[in-house]
Formats: sequence, C-alpha cells, structure tokens
Amino acid sequence: MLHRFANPARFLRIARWVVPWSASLGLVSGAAGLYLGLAGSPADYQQGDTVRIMYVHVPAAWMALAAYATMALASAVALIWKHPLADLIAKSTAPIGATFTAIALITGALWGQPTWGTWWVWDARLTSVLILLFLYVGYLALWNAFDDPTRAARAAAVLALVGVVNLPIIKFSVDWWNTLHQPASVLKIGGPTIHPAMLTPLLLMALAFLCYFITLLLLRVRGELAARKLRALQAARAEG
Amino acid sequence: MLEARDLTCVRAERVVFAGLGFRLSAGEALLVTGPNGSGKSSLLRLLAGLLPRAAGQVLWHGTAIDDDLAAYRTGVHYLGHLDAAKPALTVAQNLAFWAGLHGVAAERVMPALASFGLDGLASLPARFLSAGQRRRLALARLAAIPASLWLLDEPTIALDRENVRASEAAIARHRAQGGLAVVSSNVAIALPDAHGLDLADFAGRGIAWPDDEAVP
Amino acid sequence: MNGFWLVVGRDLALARRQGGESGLALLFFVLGTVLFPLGIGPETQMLARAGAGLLWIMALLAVLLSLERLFQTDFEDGSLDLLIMAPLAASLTVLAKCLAHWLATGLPMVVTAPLLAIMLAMDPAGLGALTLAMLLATPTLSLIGAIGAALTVGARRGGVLLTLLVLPLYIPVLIFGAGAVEASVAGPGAKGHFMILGALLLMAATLAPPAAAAALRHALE
Amino acid sequence: MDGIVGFLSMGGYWPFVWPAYGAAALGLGGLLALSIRWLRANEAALARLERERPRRSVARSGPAP
Repeated sequence: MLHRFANPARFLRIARWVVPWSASLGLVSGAAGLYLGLAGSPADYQQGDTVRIMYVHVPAAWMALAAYATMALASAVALIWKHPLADLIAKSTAPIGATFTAIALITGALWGQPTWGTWWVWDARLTSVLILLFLYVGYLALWNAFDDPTRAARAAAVLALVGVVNLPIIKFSVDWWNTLHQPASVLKIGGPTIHPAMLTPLLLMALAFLCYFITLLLLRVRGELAARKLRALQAARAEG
Repeated sequence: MLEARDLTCVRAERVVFAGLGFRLSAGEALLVTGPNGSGKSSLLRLLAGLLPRAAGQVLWHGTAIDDDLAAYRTGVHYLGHLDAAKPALTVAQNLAFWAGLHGVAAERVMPALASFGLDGLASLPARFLSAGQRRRLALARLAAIPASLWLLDEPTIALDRENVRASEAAIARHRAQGGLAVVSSNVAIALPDAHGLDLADFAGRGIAWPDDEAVP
Repeated sequence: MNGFWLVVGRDLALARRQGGESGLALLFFVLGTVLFPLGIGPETQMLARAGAGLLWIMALLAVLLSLERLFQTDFEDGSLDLLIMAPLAASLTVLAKCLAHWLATGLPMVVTAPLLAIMLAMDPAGLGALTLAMLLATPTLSLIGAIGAALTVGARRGGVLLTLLVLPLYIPVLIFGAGAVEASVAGPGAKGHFMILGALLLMAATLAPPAAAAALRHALE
Repeated sequence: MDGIVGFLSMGGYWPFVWPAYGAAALGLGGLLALSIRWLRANEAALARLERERPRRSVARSGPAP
C-alpha cells in the first residue's frame, strides 16, 4: 500500500499552477463585488445601508458550510482509502472554515444591532452558525490532542463525518426551536425576493470568498506537506 | 501455517521496519529480537491485525488475514505488555469473562489457573495480585482458550524462575499440539529450535512519505 | 450473542464495585439541580418556567461526566486490545458498554428526575412527559457520548475535549427533551417530541456503535 | 467632498457597516498572513535540513561508518 501514497510532487505542481489563477480571480471578483456592493447597488428600502453587510455576512456563512463539507469529504476519502493527502486537506480546511464562521457571526451581530436592536439575537441561522463554530473548534482541538499525527488524523476524520451527519439534525432542531419561541425573524434575506441589483455583488463576493478558500487551502496544504517532511527528517536525524 | 511477505510497518510517520518476511509452519516458533524501538511490539500487533500494514502481506493458511479478520482472530492469542486484569474482579471472574467471550466452557478456567499456580487465589480480587501474578493470570488465558497461533510480547517479564519455566512448558505443549508461536523477548527464553528474526536487519530508514527522490 | 450480555454484566459489575462514575453522575445531577434555586431565587413561577430546561442541561452534563472513563480504563489496562480481538463484533461491544453505562447512570437519573422536578415547582402535568422523554433521551446521550469517548481514548486532556466534542451533538436531544416537558404543560401535548426523541434514539443506536468502533480501532493503532 | 462623506456615512449606519467589513478583512487577511508566514517558516527550515541531509547521506552510503 506504500506505493499508493499520493505523490506530493504531483499535488505541489497542480497547486503551483492553480494558486495564481484562483488568487487573481478572487481579487478581481472581490474588487468588483466590493465596489458594486458598497457603492453600485441601492440601499434597502427598509434597512437602509446596513443591508450592505449582507455582501460579507452571507458569503461567509455559505463558505463556512462549504468548508465543513470539504472537510467531511476529505475525511471520508482519508478514512476509506487511507489517503494521507486527504488528511492534510481536511486539516488545512478547518482553520479557514472556522474563520469564515467567526466572520459570519461577527457580521451577523453587527447587522442585527441596527435591525433588531440587540447585538445577539437567537435567530435560527445565527444559532446554527454558532454551533458550527463549536464543531470547528472541537475538530481543531481533537487534532492537537494527540502526539502521533496519524492517530490525530484518524480521530479527526471520524469526528468530521459524525459532525456532517449531525449538522442537518442540529439545523432542523434549532430552526424548530427558534420558530417555537420567536415569530419567524422579520428578515427574509438571501431568498429569491432579493433585489436583482443586490444579487450581482452578492454572487461576486461569494466567488471571491470561494477563490480565497481555494488559494489559502492549497497554500496551507503545501505548508502541511513541508511540516510533515520536516518532522520526518528531524526524526530521521534523531535516529540517523 | 503463517507467512509474512515484504512487511512494512509505519508508526507516527516513521518507517519502523520494511521488507520483513518469514514463514512459520505448525509446531514451529519464531523468536523476535531487536533493540528497543525496532518494532517488536509493532510486528506482533501487526500480525494480530491490530495495526494496519503500510505494505506487504500476512497469510494464514495461504489466505490473507484481512479477507476475514474475525475468523483469523478466533484462532489467535495476543499477549501484550499489559495484563488486562480488572482489579475489582476476582482472578477467576477475570479469566471466566475472557473464556466466556470466546465461548469456552467454564470448566476450563480452574485447570488453566492451576497450570500457572493461581488456583489458590481464584477468589481473590485482582487488585491484590503482584505484577508477576497478574502476568500469570494473562498467561492463564492462553491455557484456557484454545488457539493455534500465539503472539506473545515479552511473556516472561516480571516472572520468577519457576513461572518462566511454567510458561516455557506451556509454549512447548502448545507447539507439540501443532500450534505456532511468535515470541518477542530480549530476555533469555527457552524455545527449542526456534527460528530467529532480528528486527535490526529490517530497520526502516527515513520517512514514510516517498517524495520524488528515493527514500534515503 | 451471549458475549454481548457478558460485556454488559462485566461493566455493570465493575460500575457497581467501583461505584465511581455512576454514583458521581447521579450526585452531580442532583446537586446541580439543587443549586439552581439557590442561584435564581425561590419564586416558584421563575423556577417552574426554567426548571425543565435546567433539569435537561444537568442531565446532559451528568451523563457526559461519567462517559470519559467508558473506554479509557480498558485502554489503559490492555482489555481494549482483547475486546477488539474477541469474536464479538466491536460495534456490539460498544453497544453493550453503552447499555451497561445507561443502566448504571442513565436509568437512575430517569428515576430521580421527577423528584427534582417537583422541587423545581414543575407543573405536575409535565412529570409524565419528563420521565418518558428522559427514558428516551438518556440512552441516546450514552450512545452519542460513546463516540466522543472512543475518539478521545489516549488523548491529552481527554475529559475537557470529550465535552467540547459531544455537547454540540447533544443539542437536538436537549431541544426536544426540554420541549416535550413544556409542550405537555403549556402546549398541545408532547406526542411529536416523543416521536423525534425516539427517532434520535434509533439513529444513535444504529450509527453510534459502528462510528465508536471505528474510532476505537484507530485508537489501538 | 459631499459624495465621499455621504458614502462613508452609509446612511448613518457607518458604525455597523464598516466594522463588519473590517472584521471580514481582518479575519481573512490575518489568516492569510499567518498561513504564509507559517508556510515560509516550514519551507525554510526544510531547505536548511535538506542542505545538510545530502552531505550526511553521502557519508552514510559510503563505507559503513
């Protein structure tokens, strides 16, 4: 099975080719999204300019979920085919996903203040994103709980899969819990009712966030590969 | 008949041993020696199917053990460094549990304890046992539960002269009945005409992550 | 299958002999609930309003507290190797240990919950729902917690880590458990909640053992 | 001038809109910077070790030390 170890050189070549493209596409779409979002699109008739926070809040929440899905997929590949590169991809995804989640929460609170009058509202979506943050923190903590990286990778992979199965159930329970205690939140954002002029900047920003995710993921995997080889060389030196 | 071909073991991203092979047929024993950290325990855990192989094959009666790991394991005893004795249970209850789990009649428990001089302590909670006595309780498991392959990791540690002889006798009896034994030990242990395997010869070097240039 | 009951019997014997975790968990559950009025004040409407939720949160934490040692002791004394190598499938071994853990820890809590509820001035109409909901939920808590316990075997600071990993997964059980009591007292009745708690239990009973067994196999590598 | 000030005030909601974008920039930029610094550190250390390793393996592949 040793030969099946993914050849990191091939991955590094692909990464070196993709990163410039994804980075520049991200910058272009980000700049366009920011310009349209902040200046080019109308304010909301109800909320005024606070709606512009949506161009950061919504893509961050989307990417938080997309990152967790990537982590779960990579974990499944790592567990089923014992593919060490997949472990590294899962490990590299987590901090990015956690950052997206944190940004979604902060911008959500900042958006909530003028709209609902308080910094934190137990809105179903915000609560689910908060729980998602705990899942990320738990995943990262599990990675650091073992000395042997292979052991940590296996445990984290199982947790990611358990998490991805539980996510919809948690989302369902929180939505149900939220509707019971509070009338459906006033805001209906992100649905088809969104004003077309707002949709373009939103999608541009989503594309920018996606490119950012791909670029940073490839960079972090490169870092993990170097760290792994560094550890091995140091171990070899200790024994050499 | 147990055969290992081109076994490679990786632990914590380091190649512990590589290219290891041996063949063992009924009644034979293999004495595994090697410096600390050369992977003696890893080899035994690998043969028990507890540790995944990085490469190579382990064949039992010609078929790979992974085809039906559960079936393979019903015929295998693994004795690790730890004795798996629950302090709160008595000596007899400890052995009866493992015997019951393997579907062995309860009558075999006392004779197995007797073969290691523990029948007098049968109703004593295990927390009062000395290290040597706990080791003998673990060895009694081999006598109580029939298995054709014994994987023994430093079986005679903490045993006095008399009990070392008792375990050597047990291994000899096991081999006489056609059983196989893979024993790792740095302490002298009488294994008549056993094959030797020094793990130093198969020591793996360098990293478990072959990048472009060859693994050093 | 008798291997299954052997494992249940052994774990129950160990729990009874050592009396450690199961007794402590129950004590924690009771003590935590008693502290609540001391902190919030004795007014009954406040207690009644928040009592159900508090009971459930203390139940979650009590179960979690007693799960850390579920596999750790077997790992440390070498039994885990033998259990995984035994003819009994690893998932069934996990199921057996969860059943033993529930009998030793969960069941006593189901029995004491109504008494504590009365102390928290809960409307008697809710006691039936509380007991049934706890009966359905505590096994689920043991099963989901077992995954966390298996994941943190041999990990540094396993206890804290276990809490961090498992509590988010307990949220659906908390929502529908506490919701069941509230629905039976104030709402249209808790039939729907019991159905969902039952579904969560069935899901945990089928998915948790294999997941925990996989985690255990990796723990032994 | 008025355009810029009007734009910056965000209809009076500037204390919420700009911190939101600030948080996003800080989060994404910060993680990017940390990751790049971490990547550079690893690859530099690796290069240092690699430079030493060939000399050592040449010695090792020669007559047994």
